[in-house]
Amino acid sequence: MGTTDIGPPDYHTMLPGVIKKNYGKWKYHEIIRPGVLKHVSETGDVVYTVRVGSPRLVSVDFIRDICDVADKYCEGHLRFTSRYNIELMTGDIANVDKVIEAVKKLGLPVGGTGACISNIVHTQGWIHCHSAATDASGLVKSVMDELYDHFTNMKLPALLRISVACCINMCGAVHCSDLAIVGVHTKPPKVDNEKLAAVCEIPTTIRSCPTGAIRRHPDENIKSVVVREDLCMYCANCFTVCPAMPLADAMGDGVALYAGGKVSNARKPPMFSRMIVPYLPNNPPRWPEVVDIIKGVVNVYAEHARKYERMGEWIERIGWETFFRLTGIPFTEQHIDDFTHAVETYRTTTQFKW
Amino acid sequence: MGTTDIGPPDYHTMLPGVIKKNYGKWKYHEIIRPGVLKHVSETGDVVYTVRVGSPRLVSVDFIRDICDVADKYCEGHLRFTSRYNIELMTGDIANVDKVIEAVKKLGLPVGGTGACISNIVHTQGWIHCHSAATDASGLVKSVMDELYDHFTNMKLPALLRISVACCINMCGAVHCSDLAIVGVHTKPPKVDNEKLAAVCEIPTTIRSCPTGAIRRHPDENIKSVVVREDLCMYCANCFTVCPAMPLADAMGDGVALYAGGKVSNARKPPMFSRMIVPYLPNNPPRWPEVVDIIKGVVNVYAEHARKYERMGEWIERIGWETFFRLTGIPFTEQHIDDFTHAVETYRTTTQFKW
Amino acid sequence: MDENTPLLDELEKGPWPSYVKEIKRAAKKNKAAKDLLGIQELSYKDKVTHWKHGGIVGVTGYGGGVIGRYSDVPEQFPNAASFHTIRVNHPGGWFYTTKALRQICDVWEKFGSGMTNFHGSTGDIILLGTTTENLQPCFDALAGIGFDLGGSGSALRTIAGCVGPARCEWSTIDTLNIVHDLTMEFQDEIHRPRWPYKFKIKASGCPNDCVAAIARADFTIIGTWRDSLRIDQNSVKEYAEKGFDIHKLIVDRCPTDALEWDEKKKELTLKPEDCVRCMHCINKMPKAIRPGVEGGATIMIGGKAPIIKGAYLSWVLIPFMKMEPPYHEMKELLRKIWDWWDEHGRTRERLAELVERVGLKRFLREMGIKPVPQMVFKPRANPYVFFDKK
Amino acid sequence: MDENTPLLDELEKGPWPSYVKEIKRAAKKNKAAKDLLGIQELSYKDKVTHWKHGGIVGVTGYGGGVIGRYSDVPEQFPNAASFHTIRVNHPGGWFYTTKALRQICDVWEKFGSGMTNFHGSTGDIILLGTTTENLQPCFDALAGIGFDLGGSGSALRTIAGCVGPARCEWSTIDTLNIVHDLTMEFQDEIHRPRWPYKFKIKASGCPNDCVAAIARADFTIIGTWRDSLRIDQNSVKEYAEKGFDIHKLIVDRCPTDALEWDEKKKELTLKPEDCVRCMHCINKMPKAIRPGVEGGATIMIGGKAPIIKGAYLSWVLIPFMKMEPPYHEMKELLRKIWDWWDEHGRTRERLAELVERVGLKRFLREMGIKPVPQMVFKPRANPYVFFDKK
Ligand code: SRM
Ligand code: SRM
Ligand code: SRM
Ligand code: SRM
Ligand code: SF4
Ligand code: SF4
Ligand code: SF4
Ligand code: SF4
Ligand code: SF4
Ligand code: SF4
Ligand code: SF4
Ligand code: SF4
Repeated sequence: MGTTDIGPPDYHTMLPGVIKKNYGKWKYHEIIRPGVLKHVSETGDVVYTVRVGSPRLVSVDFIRDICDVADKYCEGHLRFTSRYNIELMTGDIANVDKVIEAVKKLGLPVGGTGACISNIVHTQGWIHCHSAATDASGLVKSVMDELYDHFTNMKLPALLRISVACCINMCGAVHCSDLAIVGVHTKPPKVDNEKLAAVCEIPTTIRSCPTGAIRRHPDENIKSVVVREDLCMYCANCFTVCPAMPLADAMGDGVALYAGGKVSNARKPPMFSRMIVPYLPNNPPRWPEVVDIIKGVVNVYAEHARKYERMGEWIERIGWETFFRLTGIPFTEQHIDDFTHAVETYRTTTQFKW
Repeated sequence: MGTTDIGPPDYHTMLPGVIKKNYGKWKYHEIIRPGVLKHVSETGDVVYTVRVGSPRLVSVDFIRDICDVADKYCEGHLRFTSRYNIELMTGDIANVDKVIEAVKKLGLPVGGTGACISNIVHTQGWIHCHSAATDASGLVKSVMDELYDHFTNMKLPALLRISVACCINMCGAVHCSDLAIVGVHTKPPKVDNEKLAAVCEIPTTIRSCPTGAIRRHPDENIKSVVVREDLCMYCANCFTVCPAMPLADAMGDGVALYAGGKVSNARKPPMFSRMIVPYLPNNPPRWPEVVDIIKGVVNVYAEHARKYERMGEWIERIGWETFFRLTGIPFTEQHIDDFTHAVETYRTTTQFKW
Repeated sequence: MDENTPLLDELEKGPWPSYVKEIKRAAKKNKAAKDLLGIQELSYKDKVTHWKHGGIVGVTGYGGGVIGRYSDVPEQFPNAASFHTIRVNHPGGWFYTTKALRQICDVWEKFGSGMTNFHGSTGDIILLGTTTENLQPCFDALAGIGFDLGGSGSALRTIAGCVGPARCEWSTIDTLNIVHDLTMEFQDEIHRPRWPYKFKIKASGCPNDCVAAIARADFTIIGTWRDSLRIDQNSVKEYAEKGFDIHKLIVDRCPTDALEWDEKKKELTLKPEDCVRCMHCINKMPKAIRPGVEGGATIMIGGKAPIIKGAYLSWVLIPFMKMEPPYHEMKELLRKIWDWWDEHGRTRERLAELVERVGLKRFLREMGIKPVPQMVFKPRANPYVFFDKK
Repeated sequence: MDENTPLLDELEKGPWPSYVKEIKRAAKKNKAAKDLLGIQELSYKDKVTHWKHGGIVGVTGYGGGVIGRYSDVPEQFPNAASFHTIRVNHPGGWFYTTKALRQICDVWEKFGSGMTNFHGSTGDIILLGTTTENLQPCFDALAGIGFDLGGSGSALRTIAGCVGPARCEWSTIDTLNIVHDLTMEFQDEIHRPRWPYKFKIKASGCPNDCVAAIARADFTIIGTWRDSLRIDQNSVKEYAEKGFDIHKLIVDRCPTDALEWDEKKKELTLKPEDCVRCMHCINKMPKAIRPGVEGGATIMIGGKAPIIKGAYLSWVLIPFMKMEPPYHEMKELLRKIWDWWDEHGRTRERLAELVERVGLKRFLREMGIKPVPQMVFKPRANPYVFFDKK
């Protein structure tokens, strides 16, 4: 047994010189062009940051490539952002173009700043997760290919954050994103009685279901459970505690789309994303239906929102009825909440638009 | 057995001539002075309405007095408003002053229009209800005596609706009033075992409790129930279905104050009133503590709100933290919701004032 | 019997008309009223109510309309030992002839305490305090002068509406007619309780909602319009010239920025698609702005007080319904709702609570109503959808 | 084994960098990566995941940090039959030397598939895919280069914070230091799961919340200030002169009308008591407006994803807390919260769900925290109060 609990390296050892020197002394910043930030310090020092898009799911050679660039122009330092982008920093403006050239040669986009669509926060999907109802990386690639220009320029009314989660566990801040793509199951778990008897605790399994859909198997000889399908809303909580109840289904699995969430406290308080499309079937490798709707919503938003207005702020101003009208997305009974706090979403005023 | 189901008289038979003639043809109105409305018809006709305050709980002789005035100046017609005021209508401006003089002689105030405090919607109280935790009519009288001038003039930022309910059944629109006074019990029901055995159904009684506080009496020989006092929030739902469980208690009963509700859809959607004072003991005949706080809140509102801003709109704009600061009312743990949708009231943003 | 009422006497002072004076007035002629005064004084002293649960009392053929009430101090105040109230259904809009009112007064002087509420907060005339024996003769006398009982118990309650077209320029529906028509149609539902709990209907002629329907009715009818509100530019100019700050007080207060003000031309223009018909601009410039002409109602459901699951405000069910007599569509909807609620509702479960329990989606399905975004402030945030099992 | 991946090949096209290319790159050197490609292609064909629940795998002395994973097609893809991931705790702020990164790459090339996530969405370096046997040697090698595991399971998870004072002018707290200090203090809580469920801490230097802490952390630290924001009127003038519409874009967008704009003097003034520190004016005029100098943090609790009771946004617990190392007050609060949650929480019940179940009031009492109106948007509307039984 080796050393334990040493914790991560001290961040001090990782900071570039200009950052260490001006730590806590920054005065203001500018975005001098898409993907390039300039931070000016009280000391007069300046640091330029080139922000570079990454697919996140990368080989070690990818990291080495980036390290080469950083060694050449950034004194051997770099950082990653909270949305998986790579940031290459230099105190010397002359290096900025060189960095950009070098990463472009690697096939990587420069952008993700200001009123843009930055990298998509996402999750494992079919690459690694047993829970996945869709693939995350493939959706990200398909969407970003189409919205690529919005990464490299800053022409939207405000920043627009997209997230993908491959199941409703929503690893990531999907529930508060301007646009969110969420993998959903739509078939109840298929109980494997033999496996269940072997690997699951029946009381725990029964208790795991928030809607009380799971019961002991009526046949006393079968040490398993049955699911009341009409009570199941496919949350997969049972599957998490009992592997003998998989929900994955080639025909049933797909994605739902949400819109209008935000996290920042700027202007309006943080908001949850809200359902705009209850279900689209998985259509790999490029999920064209998903991509189309996302693109459509981005375009309508870009055209109608006011400057600085986030997706959710815009929708709140125009009303959801107008959102559905402008985007042409059909409103269905699935959009109407029927979970715990549903009643708080019902419109208790005569104020609405036709 | 007499005739049944004849229903109320047809309203047509009750309408004054000028109303019948201009029914549905009104064009605009003015408040020509506090308590006097002028409605102008497309036909050119005009009707003046003198609005008169009433204690609501009145003797038949009071009604006859009013009828005398109506016979003299209003062709033998009158109406009541949804807030118990009396409206005396005439097509002839010359009658307006006479009506006013006549009702003043009866000791009744003219007002209740525009940006005023109109009559208080209220309930039975100790006058007639078995549920009452306070007296409604006494509270109304005590409050209106102090706010009298706000009934007869129109100097507030907007109309201000006060309601009184003698228990949390809240007969009236108390839960959506600018200011609300609500009778509350604060002691659990006292079970009368003998009576309970005689008049109540035990299962129904147990089921009536929303918090599950009621259980079968542990002693099998006693056909009654016991209350787990820590689970009781004094809703009196049990008492409603089982008279053997009264909550009334001279020391425990009192009133709570709520603020910021509204019903109209003007500008902001309707809002619930929200707790400002969790409990004040009953102090008849004049409830000075209640009156003081109500007066204080009205004054702070009058001073700070913008023109046309209802109490709730004003509070929403300045924030509840500012409301409590300006009024000096202490904020306590009782103000924090812990009922079903409580979590929706928690502040999920860093936006607040110090 | 104690005639000394030092506590209540305090409430004869002050400028607001005194209910104590009114009881004393009735007490002069009536023993029950006199005992009421005594009981009230006792409550002021004891700080508790002296009324007990009412038993089941009423008039022949009716299941409601009377609230039974007994005092817990019958020995002390024998004349108010039983003190039931009678709920009398008011005529729509609360208009009266003095003749009708005097007749009611005469009946009540004969059969009751002489004390009344004009009105109860549901809208009935409340005749406050009589004995069990007097109930039937009182009812018969009321019928004789053309009045009938209102609702109580687990029944349809007395329906109320605002003054509407009778004396208000904004009503886009005939509230008085709606109230009267529904009241006559549903006499049986009003008089014979048979549902899980009470059910209330209220109608306001416009979104100002002067009967507080949205907060107090299981079925809420609120006038609205489908076209654009009407602006009279000449009157607008008059307001402006009189110094009324249209920009600050009207345009800036419009909840959806639907108005534009041209300070030079003194012209007010509307983007009709942005107006949510909140009434604010109309309210504050009644001579210049009026509702549109394509009138109808928004139908909402679920308003109620806090017992048991907390208070509810009504929510939008039908954004727009034409309102023409005999109101077939609305009546059918009402019957459908009642049948469904009657079948699925638990005892003491109001409509809102039932719909919340089973979900609005299911309610809409069973009513055959198409979901529209106007029903909600916003779509669901959670992913917990019950899809149809295929 | 099938090397034909027609579906995935589609994802090599298009301008956005392709993860498929990355897997192929690793696949050239590594059999496990090659089989990962095959499994992924199979999922694209079958439209279902081919991963099964992971068993309990890990490294000596630790209860977490590894996510066990097995393929359901081990015969077809034997080299990825077991394919566990290792969560490696990142250094605060996600700054690296290339040296450190290269060392990680070397370790991972030796002991794993060579595929990684930079980073996982909690903030770890995710080393994606290795065998059970390789876990311990890989961990030892990581320790050798100064790295340690992050959290998984019912433990404290890897703590993350925004870039903060390292490269942002707005941070009112030292996010990197807070993250590092807490991480070092709570190594045991991170590595040895023993709670009802996971617990997350995130720190953002200002209310822009660039790590989305408010949505994703049970314990949320957000920088704020107690004094007034700072305005440099000269810079304001410069913005105005360059044609920036301060009135429309700043003053009108302030959520509380806290700013006033004097068009003539080109002066922007603040009513400090009205500012809710939303950051908008600062964000859009970074040269002219800055946060105040009396820095500290707002402490919030309860943020989380939808499982089980729906998603929660964090809510205000302590409006203002000074943030100075060694952060005693915060650490004590954390320990108090954990003890209480550990005692009362059900399995798989996050902090927010527990507090909702028992009531915020009770939580505050048991934490000894004084209720203040900043904790709520608004007081209760319902009358259902549990008063102390006297
Ligand atoms: C680098 C990063 C922090 C980090 O530690 O990694 C960062 C850095 C900056 N953020 Fe951020 N934000 C970063 C993630 C976020 C997030 C989190 C997220 O996206 O998941 C948010 C919350 C988003 C939300 O509300 O949903 C976020 C909300 C903001 C805002 C608020 C915008 C708004 O109007 O709501 C600002 C201010 C602005 O842009 O006006 C801001 C501003 C900034 C500034 C200008 C701060 C500064 O003075 O340096 C930095 C450059 C902004 C730019 O890219 O244009 N940053 N920023 C993150 C970059 C992510 C990326 O690669 O794209
Ligand atoms: C790897 C990662 C996704 C990613 O690709 O980035 C991930 C992967 C998993 N998450 Fe997560 N979560 C990851 C960040 C998150 C986040 C984001 C965050 O931490 O900021 C969330 C939302 C925030 C939160 O915790 O609420 C998140 C909310 C969940 C949940 C729902 C928890 C809830 O209370 O709602 C589950 C379900 C569970 O715990 O059973 C879950 C469960 C899982 C499991 C362990 C699957 C399971 O049911 O056992 C996934 C393992 C996948 C795999 O095979 O590798 N994961 N998970 C993220 C961790 C990487 C890292 O350490 O850096
Ligand atoms: C007579 C009455 C209707 C009836 O059928 O009895 C009535 C009559 C009028 N109301 Fe009302 N309202 C009446 C109760 C209400 C109520 C219900 C209540 O108070 O319980 C409300 C909802 C209050 C609330 O939101 O809590 C109400 C909200 C309004 C509003 C909206 C005000 C706002 O800004 O929220 C207006 C418009 C205005 O005043 O600007 C209005 C306007 C009017 C107008 C001007 C309508 C008209 O053109 O004739 C009437 C004279 C108003 C006045 O008194 O200044 N009326 N009005 C009621 C008089 C009650 C009384 O005696 O005081
Ligand atoms: C007389 C009246 C109060 C008044 O002084 O005006 C009244 C009096 C009583 N109400 Fe009420 N309610 C009266 C209007 C209301 C209203 C207002 C309305 O109808 O617009 C409400 C709020 C709206 C609503 O229905 O939600 C109201 C909500 C309640 C409740 C709570 C119902 C709920 O679902 O939350 C109860 C409790 C119950 O039903 O057990 C209740 C129960 C009662 C009972 C029958 C007491 C009981 O528990 O059995 C009261 C009889 C008092 C008595 O001895 O005379 N009363 N009650 C009102 C009826 C007069 C009339 O017919 O015109
Ligand atoms: S979102 Fe669901 S499927 Fe995707 S990584 Fe998280 S737990 Fe797995
Ligand atoms: S998926 Fe969710 S709702 Fe369905 S049975 Fe499993 S736990 Fe219950
Ligand atoms: S509010 Fe309560 S006490 Fe008052 S009349 Fe209604 S039920 Fe009776
Ligand atoms: S008063 Fe309410 S909470 Fe208390 S025992 Fe009765 S029903 Fe239950
Ligand atoms: S609700 Fe509208 S129509 Fe009815 S009286 Fe009030 S303002 Fe007039
Ligand atoms: S009615 Fe209301 S929403 Fe419509 S224009 Fe007037 S103020 Fe605006
Ligand atoms: S949260 Fe605030 S301090 Fe941190 S990086 Fe974002 S803007 Fe800067
Ligand atoms: S920080 Fe936000 S609230 Fe404060 S003045 Fe600026 S815009 Fe207004």
